[in-house]
Amino acid sequence: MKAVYFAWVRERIGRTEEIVSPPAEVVTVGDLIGWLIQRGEEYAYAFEKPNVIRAAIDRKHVRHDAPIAGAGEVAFFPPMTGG
Amino acid sequence: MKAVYFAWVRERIGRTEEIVSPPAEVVTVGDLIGWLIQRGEEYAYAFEKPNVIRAAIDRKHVRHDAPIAGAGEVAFFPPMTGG
Amino acid sequence: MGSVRIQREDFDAAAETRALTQGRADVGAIVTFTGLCRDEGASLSALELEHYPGMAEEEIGRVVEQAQARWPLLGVTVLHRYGKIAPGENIVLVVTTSSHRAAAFEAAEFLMDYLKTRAPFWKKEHRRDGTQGDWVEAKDADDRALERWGHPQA
Amino acid sequence: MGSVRIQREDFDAAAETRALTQGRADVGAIVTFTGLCRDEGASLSALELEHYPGMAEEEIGRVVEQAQARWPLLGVTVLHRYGKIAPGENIVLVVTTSSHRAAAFEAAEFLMDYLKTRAPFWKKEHRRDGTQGDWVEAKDADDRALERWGHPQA
Repeated sequence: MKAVYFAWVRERIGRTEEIVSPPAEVVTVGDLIGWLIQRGEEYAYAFEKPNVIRAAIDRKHVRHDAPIAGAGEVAFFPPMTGG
Repeated sequence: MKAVYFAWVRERIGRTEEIVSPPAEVVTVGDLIGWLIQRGEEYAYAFEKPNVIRAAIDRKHVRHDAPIAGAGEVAFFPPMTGG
Repeated sequence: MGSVRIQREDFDAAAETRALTQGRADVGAIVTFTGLCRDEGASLSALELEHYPGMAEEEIGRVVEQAQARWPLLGVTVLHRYGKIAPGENIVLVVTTSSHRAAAFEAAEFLMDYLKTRAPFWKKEHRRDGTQGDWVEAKDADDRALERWGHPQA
Repeated sequence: MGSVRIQREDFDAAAETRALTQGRADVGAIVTFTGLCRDEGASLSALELEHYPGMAEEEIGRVVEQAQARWPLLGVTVLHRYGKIAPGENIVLVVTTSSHRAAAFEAAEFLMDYLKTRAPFWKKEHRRDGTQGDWVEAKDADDRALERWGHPQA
């Protein structure tokens, strides 16, 4: 699946998107965050306060307990400041 | 003092304004309405439902119990429908 | 900083908005309300708006002062037309500006709620068949709309 | 009848309003909200708005649908800009039209409250001294503003 990052999540990770292939035990959005954190300091920094991070699956807001099975695109970003 | 009329109050009375000189016992706006009603059918028709009539003294909204002493201009009109 | 005009001519909401924002960087929110002449039954040729000259300006000015005392507004403009107004034409414009949206929204709603029930204007219908229509009746809903702002004066 | 556009270019509130009212006599009330880039401290050269292309349109579209289901609107337009925006420039426009003012006002406020917290946009400051500023932080007040509309989704 594709992971996409925005705003300071993007800046901290240092990329806008990437293809990720988490193992089967990564079931929810929250699991995926935990798995990404293992991949390196930049991820640990981006997700240092997981509660702050918002997520979307296939362009719809989801909570961290949402399952990622079947997701084409998972997005991570800070609280929104549009408007 | 000058009495001025608007909307259907004006239409029923048949004039836009007039000088009125009520006697001393006419103290309040409500008294003035009662005194005008005595003056003819057109006034009785205009003020047939006194509760509906709104009043202003010198261009400020007042209630029917407001005193008219010192008033330069007393206005009578239906509930407003601007905006 | 509050501008109130009572006029026969149409108005230009964009020009009024520009006048409140040009050359400044402290305005974060602009709310405009435009009220138009409606014709739902396809029977109306025009509304004729009668007003109380002098009092209309003064009373709206008092309502604008109340709004300014209540919300941190950077600017307020109220324009109200009188005379014959055809369906689809403008009747009233309220523009409020503020740093933040809540003040601009609330003040604009407050101004409209008070204008509806306190500004000395009256609407009479003119029908397409050439007959005079009725005077538009005041709505209870407009009186009730005031309740959320606390007690109206007088 | 709901129009949502995400664009780099500026917008023209008057033209958007005209598009919702021209040739019809059933619109009695137009509310517009314009959000602008502010610079209170005289230190900002621009805000840079990043967005999530695709999701921004879709999410705002979902919020517009909710507003249409909740209020008897005749038209809704939402425009949101991205890219670098200087102080005094426009960021967002919401236009709502209805027969009566309450629906137009409430729907516009609802749309702005939801846009603020659900539309995938993020603002970064650029300072006049050439340094990059901070990412603008989300406000608790914006989350609280949602409470009056009942539970937000998701």
